Amino acid sequence: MISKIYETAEQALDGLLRNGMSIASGGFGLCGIPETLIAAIARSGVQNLTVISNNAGVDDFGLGIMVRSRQISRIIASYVGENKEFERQYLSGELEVEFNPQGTLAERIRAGGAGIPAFYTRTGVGTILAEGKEIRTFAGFDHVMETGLVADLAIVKAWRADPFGNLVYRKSARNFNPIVATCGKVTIAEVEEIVGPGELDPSQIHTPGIYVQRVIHAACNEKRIEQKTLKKEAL
Amino acid sequence: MISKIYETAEQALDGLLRNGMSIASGGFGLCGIPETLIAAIARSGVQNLTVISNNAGVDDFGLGIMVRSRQISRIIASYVGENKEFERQYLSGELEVEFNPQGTLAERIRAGGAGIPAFYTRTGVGTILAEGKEIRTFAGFDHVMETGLVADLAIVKAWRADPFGNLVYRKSARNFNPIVATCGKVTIAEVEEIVGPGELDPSQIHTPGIYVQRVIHAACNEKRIEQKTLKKEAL
Amino acid sequence: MVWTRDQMAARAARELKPGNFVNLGIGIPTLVANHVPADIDVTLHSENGILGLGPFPTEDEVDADVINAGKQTITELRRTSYFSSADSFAMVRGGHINLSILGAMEVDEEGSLANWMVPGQTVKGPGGAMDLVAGVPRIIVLMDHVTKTGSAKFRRSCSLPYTGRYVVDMIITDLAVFARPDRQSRFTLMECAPDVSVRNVMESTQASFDLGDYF
Amino acid sequence: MVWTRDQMAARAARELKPGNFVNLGIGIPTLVANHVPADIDVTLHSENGILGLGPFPTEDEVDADVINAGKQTITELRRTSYFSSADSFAMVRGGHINLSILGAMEVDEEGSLANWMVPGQTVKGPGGAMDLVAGVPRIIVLMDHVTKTGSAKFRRSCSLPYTGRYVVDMIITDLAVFARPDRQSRFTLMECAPDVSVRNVMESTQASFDLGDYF
Repeated sequence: MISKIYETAEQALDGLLRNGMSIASGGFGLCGIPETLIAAIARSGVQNLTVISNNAGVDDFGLGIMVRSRQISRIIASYVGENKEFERQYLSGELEVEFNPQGTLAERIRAGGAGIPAFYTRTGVGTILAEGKEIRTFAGFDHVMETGLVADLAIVKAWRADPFGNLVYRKSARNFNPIVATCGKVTIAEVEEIVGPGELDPSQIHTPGIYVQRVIHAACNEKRIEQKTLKKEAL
Repeated sequence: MISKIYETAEQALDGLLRNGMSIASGGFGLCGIPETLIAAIARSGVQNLTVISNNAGVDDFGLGIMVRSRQISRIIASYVGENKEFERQYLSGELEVEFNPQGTLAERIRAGGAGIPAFYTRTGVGTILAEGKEIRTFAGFDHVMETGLVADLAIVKAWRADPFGNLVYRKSARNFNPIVATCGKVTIAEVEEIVGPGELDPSQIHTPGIYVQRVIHAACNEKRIEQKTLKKEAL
Repeated sequence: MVWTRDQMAARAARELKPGNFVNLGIGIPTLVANHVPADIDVTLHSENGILGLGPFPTEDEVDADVINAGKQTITELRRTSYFSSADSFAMVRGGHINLSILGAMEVDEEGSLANWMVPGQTVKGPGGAMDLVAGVPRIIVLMDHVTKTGSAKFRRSCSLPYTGRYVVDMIITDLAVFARPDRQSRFTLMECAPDVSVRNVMESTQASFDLGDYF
Repeated sequence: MVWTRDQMAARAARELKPGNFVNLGIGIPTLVANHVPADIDVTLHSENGILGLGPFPTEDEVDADVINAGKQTITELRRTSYFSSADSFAMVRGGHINLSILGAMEVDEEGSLANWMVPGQTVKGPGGAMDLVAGVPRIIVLMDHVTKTGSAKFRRSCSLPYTGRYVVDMIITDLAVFARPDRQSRFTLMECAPDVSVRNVMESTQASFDLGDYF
């Protein structure tokens, strides 16, 4: 049996980083982001990255760290609020942003992983996000053609992994992670818990190990909350 | 709380069957097929059906029952061996068959459920199954355009359901069931076990209840095995 | 007397039908959850991958892995299921969510809406709004009738970049309710807030609309 | 002396690399599983939605819900995962399965193959074969060198309807092994069975091929 477990983020990233590469990251807002791997990639100093991620983190956390260190030259995302330095680089033209409707972004990532180069959707038709894209009518409605996305490296956060790289996500921290795991030429998962072979129920694995080449135990597990909202009675 | 549980297959099918309709069925071979619902639809005598299913059952079991009773006029499938009456009707022109590569069929069903009218795949390019379909080049390779599939009614077999229609499948009986559940205007699930509200782990639900309108306890649960193959030592 | 935000949300809640799966946008639409009648069983969807959103948590219940699309902490219900973003938007795009209630900057008389960017201001991105308006069969907009500077938000045509074209079925503002039976029809004024006259509504509206039998 | 089916399977098993995810077709390819070297850790894929196929069960272990794509009863391993048919073929189409070993009726010198229908005979359908040959980056064909009636199966061009075009990387028959470095190249004869001469192979082959340095 070959174990996919690596000791540290640096070891798991060894040999995989190069300037100009594309990196897809799981997570929604700050929920379910691969905190440890993002921090390690930021420390590596790799430059000129194209990042595929629903969001761009906040100023001092998540992908925001790599924005601040100016390692990202282009981002394919759906929503990038909550990040002042991002905004500054975007407005000054230092950072190129390709906006996608969130569901189109999710489907593009899934398509990339599933070997589908393009598909049609009604989402975005008649908006500036469909400009320059092919429009085609199916069943009387205009649809826009969107293309699959793949990345040189995919990084995801899961709850549990076994040595085969089988992953289980926790609650709504699943979000983009399962599809991002499929779109990488190499995929690294950081997890809260590593379990032994056979400890995951085969019917309950969210990401089969075929998609995961390397696994680390998450060293950072801050799980910062963006909007802590409490029951009125509890305030 | 609205419970989606119906007492019998007949009650669950009430008002849904009409001649000429399309029905999508889950299952692979005889594994994970909705035995109870197939038998009830056969008994109903509904005619001239278009069936979407990976296979067509065997002569006396699964969809083979509806083939024998000549209720199916057209089937969209990937593999229809193991069925002599099917073969006879097919060769005599009584039964129209649209063959799909298995993965293309699976993706067409998923696409139909996911609001994607068409997608491109390399599968089938250069074969007679791509004849008459649009061919388009992406990244230097020819791809064929395939369309999404939806059905008037979808029937699936699951292991467990709760009253909200959340489903969990058992082992390789999952196969086409989760995608078939998404492609029906109405979807009925038959299950081996009905559990109470909150008894399914929210992170471990394979088909969220949004896709399932009606649920019955499976009355037939024969689970016939096509190729019982044993360890050599055990023969 | 114009409707308060809670009254607008309560009016929108009357559009919910038993068994509906509903996506609520950020802002006033979020308030709709507080006004669901006890006898109407609805399931709330959040585009980050949840069906069955529960109420906000107590301090003890807070879980960083249980958030809604507005990144707010929420709780689970007995019906809750989690799934990936691709599966979440398959539900949206595939027309499985029955109703979406969302905010807007502008809606035009053809039911096109704008709610994601103002040229010259920082663009944050569309998030899931374009997917929702394109995929959900029934779209209700909850918005103030006029902007803070007093200009009409229900307009002849949108001045801001579209989120989606010909997609709005009903508009609920602090002054009035407009609806149409299908997306080819014109909007009809259905209700006005107490002591708000048809004339008041017309003066604050740039779009043309029909008057219902009621008026 | 020609190779037996088990010897062909053993030869194919030598192509497996540690960590490979492999799909084995029905028939001779199934035998490859019996010949995987102990130090080569491979994971078998079945297109009905399984990674990590275990051996056939004992009578007590038989489970109707644990079958492979050939509808044979099998068992689970500690690494096993189950998933839907859509997810299974996402792996195939997306190029995540490293190697597929399958049978064929005919292969032509461009590496196109036919293995799903014979005109005039009953058509059972392609199953997953077209998906596998189109999606898996390395395709090995295991087949008899000639048909039961003695005609060549490795041909100038296929006479039967194609399963896929330009997709085969290696052919292992009872007489010989042919391979090519990429899908634009011609096939080269790499090995012959014991006491089978190059002339024997040429006489039983309709396709043109190169002779390796070995010959």
